[in-house]
Amino acid sequence: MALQSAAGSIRTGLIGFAFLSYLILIGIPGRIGGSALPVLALISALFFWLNLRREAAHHLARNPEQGLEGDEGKPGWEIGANADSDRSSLHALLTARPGTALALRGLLAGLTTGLLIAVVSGIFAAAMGNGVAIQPVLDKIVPINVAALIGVSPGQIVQAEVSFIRFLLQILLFAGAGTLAGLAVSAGGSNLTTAARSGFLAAHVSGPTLGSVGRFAGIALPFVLLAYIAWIGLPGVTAFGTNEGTVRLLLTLIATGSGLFAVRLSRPGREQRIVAVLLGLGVVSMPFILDQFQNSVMGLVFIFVMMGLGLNIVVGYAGLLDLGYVAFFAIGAYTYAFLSAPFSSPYISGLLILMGVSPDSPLLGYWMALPVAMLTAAIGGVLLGIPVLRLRGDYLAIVTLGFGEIIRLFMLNLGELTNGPRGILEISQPALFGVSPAGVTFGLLSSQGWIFLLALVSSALVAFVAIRLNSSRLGRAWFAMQEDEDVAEATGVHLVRTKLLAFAIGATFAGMAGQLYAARQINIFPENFTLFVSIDALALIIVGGIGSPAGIVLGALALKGLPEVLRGVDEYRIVTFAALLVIMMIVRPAGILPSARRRTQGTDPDEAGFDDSGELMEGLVSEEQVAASPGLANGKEEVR
Amino acid sequence: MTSRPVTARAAGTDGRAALKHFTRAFGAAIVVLVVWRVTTVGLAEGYPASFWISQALNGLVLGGVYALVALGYTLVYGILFMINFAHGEVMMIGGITGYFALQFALARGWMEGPWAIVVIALLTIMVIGMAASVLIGVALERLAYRPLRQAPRLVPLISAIGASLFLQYSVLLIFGVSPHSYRKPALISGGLRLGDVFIPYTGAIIFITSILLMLALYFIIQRTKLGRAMRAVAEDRATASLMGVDVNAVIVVTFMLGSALAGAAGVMLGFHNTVVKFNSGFIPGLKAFTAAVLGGIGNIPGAMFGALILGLIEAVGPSALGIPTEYKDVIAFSLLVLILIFRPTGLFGEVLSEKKA
Amino acid sequence: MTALLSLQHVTKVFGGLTAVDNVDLEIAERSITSLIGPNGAGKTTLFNCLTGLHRPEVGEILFDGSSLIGLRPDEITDRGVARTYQNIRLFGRMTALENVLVGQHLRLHASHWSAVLRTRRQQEEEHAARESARALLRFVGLHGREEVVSTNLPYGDQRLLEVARALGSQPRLLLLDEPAAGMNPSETDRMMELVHRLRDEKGITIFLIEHDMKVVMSISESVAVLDYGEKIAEGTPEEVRADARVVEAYLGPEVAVQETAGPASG
Amino acid sequence: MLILDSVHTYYGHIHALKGISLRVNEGEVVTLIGSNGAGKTTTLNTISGVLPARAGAIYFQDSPQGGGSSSLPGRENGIRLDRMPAHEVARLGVSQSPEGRKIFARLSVQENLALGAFARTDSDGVRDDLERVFELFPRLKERLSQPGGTLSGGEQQMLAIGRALMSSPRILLLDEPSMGLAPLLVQQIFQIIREINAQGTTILLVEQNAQAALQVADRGYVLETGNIVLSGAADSLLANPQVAEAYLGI
Repeated sequence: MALQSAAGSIRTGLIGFAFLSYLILIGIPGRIGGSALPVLALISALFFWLNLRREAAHHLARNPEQGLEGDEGKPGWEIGANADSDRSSLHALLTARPGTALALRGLLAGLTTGLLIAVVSGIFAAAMGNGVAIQPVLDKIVPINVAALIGVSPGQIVQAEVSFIRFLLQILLFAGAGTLAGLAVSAGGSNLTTAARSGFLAAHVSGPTLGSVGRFAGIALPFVLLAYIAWIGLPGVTAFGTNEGTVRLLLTLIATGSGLFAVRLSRPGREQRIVAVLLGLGVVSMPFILDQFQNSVMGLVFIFVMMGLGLNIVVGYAGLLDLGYVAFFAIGAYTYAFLSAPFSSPYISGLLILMGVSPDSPLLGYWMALPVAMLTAAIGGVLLGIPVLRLRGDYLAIVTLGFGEIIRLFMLNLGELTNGPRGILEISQPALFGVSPAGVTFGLLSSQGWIFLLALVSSALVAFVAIRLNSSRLGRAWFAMQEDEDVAEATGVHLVRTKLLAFAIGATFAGMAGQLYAARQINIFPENFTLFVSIDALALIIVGGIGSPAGIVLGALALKGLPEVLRGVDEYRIVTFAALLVIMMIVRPAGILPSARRRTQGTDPDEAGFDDSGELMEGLVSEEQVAASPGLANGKEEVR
Repeated sequence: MTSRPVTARAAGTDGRAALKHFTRAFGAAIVVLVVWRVTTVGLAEGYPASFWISQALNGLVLGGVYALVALGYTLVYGILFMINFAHGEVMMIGGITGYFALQFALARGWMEGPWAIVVIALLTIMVIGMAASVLIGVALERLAYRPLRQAPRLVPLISAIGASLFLQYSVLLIFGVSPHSYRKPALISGGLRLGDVFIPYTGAIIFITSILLMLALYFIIQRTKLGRAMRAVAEDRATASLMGVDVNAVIVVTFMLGSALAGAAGVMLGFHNTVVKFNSGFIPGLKAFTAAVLGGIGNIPGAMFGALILGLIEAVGPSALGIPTEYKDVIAFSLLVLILIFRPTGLFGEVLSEKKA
Repeated sequence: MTALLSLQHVTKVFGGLTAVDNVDLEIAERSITSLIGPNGAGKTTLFNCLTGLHRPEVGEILFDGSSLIGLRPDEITDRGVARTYQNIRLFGRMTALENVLVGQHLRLHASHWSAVLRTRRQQEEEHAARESARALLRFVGLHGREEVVSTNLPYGDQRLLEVARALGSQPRLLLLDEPAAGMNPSETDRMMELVHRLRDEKGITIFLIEHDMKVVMSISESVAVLDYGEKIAEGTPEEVRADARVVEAYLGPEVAVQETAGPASG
Repeated sequence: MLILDSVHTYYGHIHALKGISLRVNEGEVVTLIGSNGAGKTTTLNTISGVLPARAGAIYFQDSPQGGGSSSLPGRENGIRLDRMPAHEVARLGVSQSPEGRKIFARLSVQENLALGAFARTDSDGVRDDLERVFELFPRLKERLSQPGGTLSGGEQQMLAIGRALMSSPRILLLDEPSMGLAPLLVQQIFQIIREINAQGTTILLVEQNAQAALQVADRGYVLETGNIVLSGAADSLLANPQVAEAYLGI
């Protein structure tokens, strides 16, 4: 046992080293400068913490009886590989004191990491000191990073002397980080959701409303922490303190997101209603308070909420994987653009004249254009829907993806119709009662605040329709179709009609979102409508929790809002986002706020594509999930 | 129980005569349109035969490369029923690594040496590219996919998309935005002239290498014990493990094989396109995936033929239809949409994809 | 009694293999008919032809005088034919009540707009649907299990729920595919009693596939035997049991001798 | 030869096996009977490593002579199967013919059989075993190159058993071999189980068809909702009125 755990710690250290090497490669220490080493040590402490905690939880899940009686209850009867027979005093000590064991493991892992980092940076520094050139591209970034790691500025590289003390310092820093992590894990107990516990405490101490706030704080705290780390850690010195607006935007995002958590976690009934109303008031007041930039980000977030809600109908409710959803977004945007921008193509003006609109005195207002855009998108949805009715699963995904690309390529290449890559400029802004807010302040509202408000109202409307439909017989038919298409049909569901309705309604919502997007952007270009828009929309509903409207809002805040906060460090934005996406899927595959129905999804044998043997694996899955999901899952169960 | 997951219905479409007629009419109209376009515009241009032949050869070369990448998609899909969206990036990593290996070789003057040395160096470069791709492919499987084996299908897809972006932008951060250009050694920069048709050496080499690699893969899958284990795991993981097959090992080997082919494709594409950069895996990856679906995903010969067909049509299509070459992607995707409408499981689709798709 | 369902020369071929071969069959209104035969004899394929999942190459299927050939599965359900499945195929993540509500899909007519606006009519219809779904669950003996997610139901209850879901569409003919498969004797008895009540209280005609000879012999008024897609015998249970061809192809000497042998295969 | 010592298994949060203890001796046919969902298949899957045991131990003794420290009786010199991945368990000679047959439908009969011998390196032994399987199931020899999926239900069951035999198992775990088969075939399958046992293979048999199972078995265990409620010699179980009422349908 002791041997195994030593091997595990060394492995943790090796992974930690690989992880830090990656950070060095992409150039983070160079950005941070001399303070790189402590910061990296802190990051690695966080990493050790996660890893040790997961292993501790995993260990507990596997041997529930351990910790109580150790292995002592049974004589050592195994032979061969599983020999547990070396019951040294060390082993006895470790099983008796899991905290000490964890701290020791952290120490070992930290030592491994530190030693490797020291050796590698030593080699680099020595090489540089001797003037050995390292291969082309790499020599620009890596030496600076490594130099920063041992506290040398780029200018001093040539004189970089390799000091033993510095090596020792490196090793000690990481060893300390590891020990710290081990202690932190053991201090938190088996569940390690100290934050959630304080929320639980608050719930008991104060009244119900305050209680739910306390609970939400407990749940949201890890997120706040994560956002903080992302914000402080990644941009480094360059972004730090540069823009107050960004900080406020971050706070806005976090407040909205944690508000949603509070609603979900408060007790159903009066308490929940109060929290929901408070949240609603807070959000509706935002457009009036935030500045132009913050409003524009929040507007984008809620445009994507609409997208997410629409795509959720197709993917989440009806189970049809659509990767070309951007097509309808684009159709909505371009339809509005045609109707409201000075650009005129002979085809479009001809069409407008046919419709009885004079082509040179433009133009349909936002509200007149809205039904047109929605209808066009819906028609697009049906036109895509008909040919792909027979396709399933991944085939459907790739065909819709192709469809989305075809639409984009047409926009790019049909210059006469769409002005090609030059895009359509000067799209008019939505007006209310004949007053257009473009450029000027519209009462208390900035122009972007106005867009945000519109997005807010439209998404509320869309969410309302989506929720109502989902709880009707149509929603049941969609879900039945997703579960088993053949049986649904044999039970009386008209597949063609039901599928086409899903496509059409989803497309209509995307059309609405597209129109508002065009109004927000004022100028639109084909490159606004790449595959990545579809991927963003899909990712946000999955990250948020597929099938759950609240989850979709949360997903949009996280995936469309947070990256804007990180804009100062553009290159790191996407990498961080991408890594978070992967980690998110592993840690919480059902999304942040899954709908009640899908909470079982992670263990659904069919979904896993595993036939009935999936059932057999069920035990494995949930065990791993228990082990892998940090604070959130455990904490939530605890406070309920 | 096996029939419980969505079984595609071979015969279930019977009741949908109207829809069928509609799609048939739609397809017929497209075919007529294409034929009309080809005869009145494409052929009317009066290009010489040699033009068409060199276009077709070009298409075959491209198709060969697509095929290598498509095989990776299809192998992984066959076993895990997931789209390894990051496979294009695995290929790109092979290309980037190959570039550095090439730089190294160029700096040492090996590329101007006697032909035996050049050949060995080129082979080594390809092997290094393949090794890098294998490394990344295995890491992907271990970190981004294995923890998600039992999750609903969409989850690994999102994870794969995340991994794809992660790899792209990591390469961007490490190696910069600017493209790295492959310099061909003199030995292979020429070409063969047959009448009016010019065949570049690189093209010929790429095509032949692709075919050889594909044959090797086919042999492994069909004739070896390992291949048998792979096919068994593809059908039923739990039962395969009851036979003593180490399922995880087989899945890792599958990723290794697919990634090795992608790495080779990455290096060859580097020589073909002369440049590589952080996002140069994305579009070829998408095309290769299209090819895999075209041939019926999960089906190995299907992926090969799908890719060759796609390459051919992409090369010949724009001229034949008399439209600008910017539309070649439109042609590729339209072809895909059309074929799937009429054969929902791809050209060579079989039970496997029907069962699971 | 008139024939509710009548099959004439029904033939279904799968790539050279004749799964159902020129089958003629009449099923009388309010009768209980069993279909037996060895595995792979084409029993389930015949059911699939009846419910529109497969379209027979040759032959005619008349239900209440009109043809079912070429109709979509949901149209056939609309005419009044419902079924259950050999390997239970419930909507796994839906509750028992929701499963039955999906079964009622065809009998609900409120428009989707009215669902968004929650008009009074739509609300009333939903309410009535829920009430009748509850009644159906009570009828099959799943009272109190309404809100249980169907995969979490015990195996026997899942089979009962499949019946309840089928009843949701108010069928006149109910096709049961091995309703007692995998059940222990007491559960089997419960299922047999339910089948009788379906016929007696609801007047539904029952057509079932079953391997458990005890069930078949005690429940059915007539029995048809399929072998290699062909109908080799038809008649009362006693006649069929005595039929030499049936004994040879299916039952084996042992079963034929012991009147009600132990439970056959699960 | 095989000992389960208070084994607990979970499906997610469902406690499927609640401390199963049982023993299979060399050369025996032991049967597990019980209604659906009692945990029969779960028991087999836990033994073969497809499912992890959360608690308890499974011991497997490889050689009948009890090599190694043979002074200790019973399980002490066995190998622990729990915590071992399925493929390693299979390589020890514990071979399972799974419920629902699980033939590799697109692989030929020959390839299916070859997979049964996947972990073996003794090609002579494999050839002998192939002959033995063909003797037991002459039908399989006729269909050697046919894809497994095109076989009839009975033939698939034969293939499943044959495939399990190809690993030259020390102990054969049979899961519902009679499931979904016509009465005539059921009789044949049980005949063959007897034959295999007579040739020297220990068998642990899980059956829905309790009567037939008890007729071939030496001993039996009755499972109910994850617990063993009754065990004993097969004859005494057959005669037991409780068993008769609950499982034999008399």
